[in-house]
Amino acid sequence: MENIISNLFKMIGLPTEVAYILAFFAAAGLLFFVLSLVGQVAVVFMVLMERKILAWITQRKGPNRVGPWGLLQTVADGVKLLFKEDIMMPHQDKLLFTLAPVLFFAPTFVIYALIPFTDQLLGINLGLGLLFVFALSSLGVVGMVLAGWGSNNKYSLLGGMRSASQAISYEIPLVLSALAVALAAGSLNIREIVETQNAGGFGLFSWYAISLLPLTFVIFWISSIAEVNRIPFDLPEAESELVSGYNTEYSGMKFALFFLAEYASLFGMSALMAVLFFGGYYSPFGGLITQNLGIDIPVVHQLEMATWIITKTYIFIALAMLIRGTLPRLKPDQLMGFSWKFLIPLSLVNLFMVAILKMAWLQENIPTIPLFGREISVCYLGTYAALFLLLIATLAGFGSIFKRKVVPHIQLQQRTV
Amino acid sequence: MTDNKVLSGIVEIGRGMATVGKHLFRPPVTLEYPEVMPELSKRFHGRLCLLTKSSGEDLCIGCQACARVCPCGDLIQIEMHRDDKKQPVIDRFTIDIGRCIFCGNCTEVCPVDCIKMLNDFELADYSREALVLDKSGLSLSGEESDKYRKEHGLEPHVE
Amino acid sequence: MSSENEIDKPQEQQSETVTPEPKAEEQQPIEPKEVKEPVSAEAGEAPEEAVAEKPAKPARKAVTPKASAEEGAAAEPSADGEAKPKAKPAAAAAKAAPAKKEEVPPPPPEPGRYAQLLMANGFKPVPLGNDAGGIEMIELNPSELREACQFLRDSDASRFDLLVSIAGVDWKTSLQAVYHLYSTATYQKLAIKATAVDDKLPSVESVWITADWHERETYDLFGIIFEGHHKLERILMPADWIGHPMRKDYKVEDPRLVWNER
Amino acid sequence: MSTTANFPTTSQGVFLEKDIDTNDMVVNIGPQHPSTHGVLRLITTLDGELVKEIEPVIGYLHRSKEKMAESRSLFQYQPTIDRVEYLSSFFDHYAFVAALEKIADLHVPKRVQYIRMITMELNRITSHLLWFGTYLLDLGATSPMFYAFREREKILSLFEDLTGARMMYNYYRFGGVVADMPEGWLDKVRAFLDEAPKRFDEYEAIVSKNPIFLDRTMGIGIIQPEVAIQYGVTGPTLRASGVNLDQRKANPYCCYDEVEFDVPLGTKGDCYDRFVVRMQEMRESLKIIRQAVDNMPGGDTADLNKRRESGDETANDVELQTYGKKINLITYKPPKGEAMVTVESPRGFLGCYMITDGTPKAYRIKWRGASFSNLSILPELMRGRLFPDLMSIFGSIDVILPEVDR
Repeated sequence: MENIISNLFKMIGLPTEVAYILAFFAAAGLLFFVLSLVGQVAVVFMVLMERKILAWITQRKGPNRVGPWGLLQTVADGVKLLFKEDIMMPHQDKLLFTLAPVLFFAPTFVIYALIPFTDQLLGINLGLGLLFVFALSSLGVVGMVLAGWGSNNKYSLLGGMRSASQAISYEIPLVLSALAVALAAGSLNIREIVETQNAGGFGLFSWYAISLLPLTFVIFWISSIAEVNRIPFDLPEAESELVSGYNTEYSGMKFALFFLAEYASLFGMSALMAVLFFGGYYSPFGGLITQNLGIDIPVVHQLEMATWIITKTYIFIALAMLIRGTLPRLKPDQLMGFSWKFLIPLSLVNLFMVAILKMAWLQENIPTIPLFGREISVCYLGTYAALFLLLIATLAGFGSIFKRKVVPHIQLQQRTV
Repeated sequence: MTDNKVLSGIVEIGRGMATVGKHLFRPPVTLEYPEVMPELSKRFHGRLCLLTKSSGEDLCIGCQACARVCPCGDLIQIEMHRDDKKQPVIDRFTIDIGRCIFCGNCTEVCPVDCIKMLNDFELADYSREALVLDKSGLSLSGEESDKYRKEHGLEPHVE
Repeated sequence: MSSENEIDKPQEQQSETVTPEPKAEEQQPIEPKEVKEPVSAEAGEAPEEAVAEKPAKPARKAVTPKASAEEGAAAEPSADGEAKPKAKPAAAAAKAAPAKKEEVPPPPPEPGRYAQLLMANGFKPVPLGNDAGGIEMIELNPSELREACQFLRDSDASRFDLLVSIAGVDWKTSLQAVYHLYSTATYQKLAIKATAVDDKLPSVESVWITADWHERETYDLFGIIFEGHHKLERILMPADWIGHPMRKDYKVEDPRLVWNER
Repeated sequence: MSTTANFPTTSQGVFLEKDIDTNDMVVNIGPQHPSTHGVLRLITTLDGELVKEIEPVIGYLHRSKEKMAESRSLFQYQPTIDRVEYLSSFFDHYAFVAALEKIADLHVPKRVQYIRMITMELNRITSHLLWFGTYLLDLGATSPMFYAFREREKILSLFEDLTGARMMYNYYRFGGVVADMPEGWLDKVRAFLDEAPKRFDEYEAIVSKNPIFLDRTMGIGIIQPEVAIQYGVTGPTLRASGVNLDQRKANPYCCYDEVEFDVPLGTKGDCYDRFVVRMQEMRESLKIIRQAVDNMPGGDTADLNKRRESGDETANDVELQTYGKKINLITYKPPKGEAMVTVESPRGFLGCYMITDGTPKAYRIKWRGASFSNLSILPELMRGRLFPDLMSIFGSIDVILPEVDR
C-alpha cells in the first residue's frame, strides 16, 4: 500500500514526506467514510433484521410498508427521530444529559476501527488492540451512568446504576476469557490473533472456539451479551420494571444515538467474537477458498475475507436476536450472582486450563497420531481429554451448589364434597 | 446428572430456543389489513343500519324501542308523526355512531327487524358531526335490504 | 332530550311502556327524604335497645333491624330489607300506603342454621330468611357485629373465614352494610346485614384483613364510618371528592354527567 | 444460576441489617407503567433495589358501574357490565344474569346452560392465555405473548361467530341466550380442542422449565393459605397455595356438576405454583368443553333445526328459548328480592349482589371483583423483596384493573 502511494507521488514529482502526510489524511478520511458508512448501514440493517426476525419467530410479517420488504423502515424511523422535538426538562443536568449519548455513542463506533474486516481493511492495527477494544467498550457504561444521573429521573437512575454494576460484573469474565485467547495466540494484536488461528492449518478445528476450550467461547459469549445489555441481561433498560431505564427521558436525536449505539455495540461484540474465536476473515476450511482454488486476484481475496467475517458476525447477531425472543430477563441479584459466583470462577479455571493447554502445545518431540488428515500431538489430545473431564466435573460441582428441585409437586385432586 | 441445574438449564434453554426457532418456518398468522380484509361473521356487531321494505320505503315504525334500551342515553333519536292513514312517518332518525358501544340491544328489541348491524367496522372520520348518521345515511336500499334479509336468514319482507 | 319527549309515540307501544319517571315514584314506595317522623314511632313496635336510645340527629335516622325483619317475608324471601316498611303509617308515604295495605304481613322467618348457632352462643341475630339464591341472611346489631363475626370465623360449626364482600345499601332512611361470608372449609355461604347507627358501624378489620379495603370502599361510596378502621380513607374516588356518590340523595353537579332519563 | 439467598425470602419481610445508612427512594410506579396492566399506582419505597414498602393506589379506572345501574333498566344496563372485567366478560354476564334468574325464578333450559358453560370455559382460557403472555412479557420474554395471542384470537373468532363481538359479548339474557349457536360452530370448537393441547405443550417447552424463569418465580411471593384467605384472595391464586376451593366443584352452578374435571392445586403458593395451576386449569377447561360439546343437549344446531323443520316433537324437548324474545326486555320488571351470585371467574370470586324493588331498574347492584381482594395482598407480599420481584409477584396474582375499580 505504502509503496504504491509513494511510487505514485514520486511519479507526480512530490516529495515523499508530503506524500505521506497527504496519504495519511486521505486514508483517514476514506477510513472515516467507510467506517461510518459500514457502521450506519450495518446498524440500519440490523434494526430491520431484528424486527424481521422477531416478527418471523412470532408468526408475523414484520415491517413491510416502507420500501420493498420494509427495507427503508429504519430510515424512515431515523428521519422521524431526527425531526422529533428534543425535549429537555428544566430539572435535568443539561451538560451531563447532553454529554451522555455522545459518550455512549462514540466509543462503540470507534471499535469498528479495530475490527479487521480483511487483512488490509483495518482501521488501526494496534499492538494492544484487544486491550483497546475492552477499554472502549467499558467506556460506554460511563455514558449510561451519566444518562441515568443527568436525567434526574428515578427510573433512569436505577437503570444507570444497574448498568454500572452490570458492567463491573461482566467485564471480568469477558476480559478473562479474552485473556485466554491472547494467551493462546501469544499476542494482543487482533490481526495476529486471526492469523494465528489460521496458521494452525486445521481450518475449522484450529479456531479458538474449538481448539481452545469451547468453554472460553461460551463465557465470552454470555458476557458479551451482558456487555451489550441485551435480553436476558437488559436490566439497565428493563422495560417492564424501569419503563426504559437510563434512556427514559430521552427523545429525538439523543435517543437515536443511544439506539444506534446499542446496535453498533452488538455488531462490534459479534464481530469481535468472530475475530477472536471463529477465525475472523478466514474460511472454515483453512485459508481462503479462492486462494485454495488458485484464483490469485487480491480484490477477490479481500472480498471473500469481508464476506466471511460479515457472515460470521451476522450469525451471532441473529443468535442474539433469537435469544431475545426466547428468554426472560434476569433479576439484578441473579445477574450479579451468576457473574460473581459462577462465571468469574469458571473463567479463572478456564484460564488456568488454557495455560496448561498452551504448555502442552509448546512441548516438542512428542509422538503424534494422524487425525483429520493431520499429525496431532498426543499430549495435546490427552490434555484436551483431561481438561474436558475436568470441565464436566466443574460444571457438575457448580450444579450441585445451585441444585434445586425443578419439578414442582402439583397435585391434581378430585374434590369430594 | 439429570438434576444438575446447570446442565438441565442449558438443555432447557436449548429446547426453548428450538421451539421458538421452529416458528421461523411457520407462515405468518397476521393479515395485511387494509389489503386483506378479515373474514367477519354474520353476527358481527358493526355499524348500525336501517333495513327498508323491498320497495325502498321506511320499515321503521318509530316505536322508540331501540332508543329506550340503548345503554348510552340519547344516542338514537327518532322523530315521527302519523299521516292521515294513521301510518307512521319517520321525520328524523339519527344515530351518533361515535358514542355507540355496539352492544346490539337495539337490534334485539326491534319489533319489525328494522335496525340491524352491518359488518362495516371502518367508522373513523374527521369530525364528530360526521359520525352522527341520519336516516339517509343509515337506510339500506330495497335490494340491499332484501339481500341482507336473505343472507341472515330473516323472513323476507311482505307488505 | 326535550325534543324527544314531545314525540308522539305509536299507539301499540304506549300501553306497556310507561315513562319511567312517574313509575319510579309509584314503584318505589320509599318514604320521602324530608319526613321528620322520629324513630320513636317505630321503636314502639320494635324496641331494639341500642338503636332506640339514640335520637336521630345526623343525616340518617337509625332504623331498627327488627322492623324490616318483621315485614321481610319468609315465604317471599326477597322482601326482607326493602325500604317499604319504613313507610311510617300516619305521616308520610301517602302514595305508597294503598299498595302496601293489600299485602298480608308475612310471618317472621324461622331462624336458620347460623342464626340458631349465634343465638345459642348469646348473640341476638335477627333471622331474615334466605335470599333468592338460598343464602341465609342474618341481621346483626352493630354493637355485637364484631364479636359475632369473630365467633362465626372461629367457631368450628361455621368457620366463615373468607369475607367475600361488603356491600353498602342506602335505604334512604338508613345505611346498611351487607357482609357476604364464605367458608373455605364447608363451602357454606352467609349474609350478615348490619344497619348503621349514625352512619357508623364497627370495623371488622380485625376479623378479616380483607375488610380493610372493602370497608374503605363502602366508606368512600356510602359514607358509612367504620369505627376502629386504621386508615379510613377514600379508595376509589379522588381524595378531595365531596360527598358519597352511591347515596341515593347524591346530586351529580356536572351537567355533562347527568344521565338523561328516557 | 444464582439464588436469592442474599435477600430475605419470607413474605413477612425481614430487612437486611445495613451498615451504611442511605436515604430511601420513593418511586411512583404508575398510573401509566408498562407492567401495571392498566392504571394502577404503586407508591414504592425503595432502598436500593429492595422494596421496603409498597402502597397500591387504585381508582384511576373507576367508572361507577354500580352507580350506572341506578339509572338504567336491567336490560339497558347489561351491555355495560361487559366492561367490569373485560377479559372474561362472560363471567360478569353470568353473575348478573344468574342473580336475576334467581330473583325472578326463571327457568333456564339445559342447552342454554351448556352453551354458557362452553363459552365461560373458553373465556377462562382466553383470560389465562392473556395472563400467560403478559406475565412472560413482564418477565422479559417477548415471543410467548404472541403465541398466546395467536390462540386467543382463535377463541375470540369463535366468540365472534357466536355473539358478534370479540370482547364485549352481551350474549346472555335473562333465562337464555341471545341466539342459538350458528351452524357448524361446535365443529369449530372441536377443531380448537384438538389443536390447543399441542400449543400449550409448546408454551411449556419454551418457559416452564427455563432456568431463568424458574429462578424468577420459584420461591418468590409465597402466600400462606391462611394469609391468603385472610386477605380474601380467591381463584387460582388461592388454589396455588393449596386451598381446595373451586366454586365449580364446591357450589356447582350452571351445569358444572355434570362434567368431570380436576382442580389443580399448588403446594408452595409461590409464583411458579400459580403459573402451573393456571396452565393446568387451561387443560382442565379444555376437558370441560369437550364434555360439554359432546353432551350438548339437542345436538348441533343444524340437526336441531332440521328436526324442528321435519316436525320432530323431541326437538322441542331441548327447549332452547331465548327469553329475550319472549319477555319484554324493555320493561321487564323482576319481582322484589335480592340475590348474591359468586362465580369462579379466572381470577376468583366474581360476585354480583343484586337487590331489586319491582321496577325495571335494580335498586342496588354491587360488584365483587376478585382482583380487588387479590390486589390487597400485594403490599404484604412485596415487603422486603427486590424491585424486579414486583413484576413476578404482581403478574402472578393476575390483577386486572377494571375489575378492581369497577
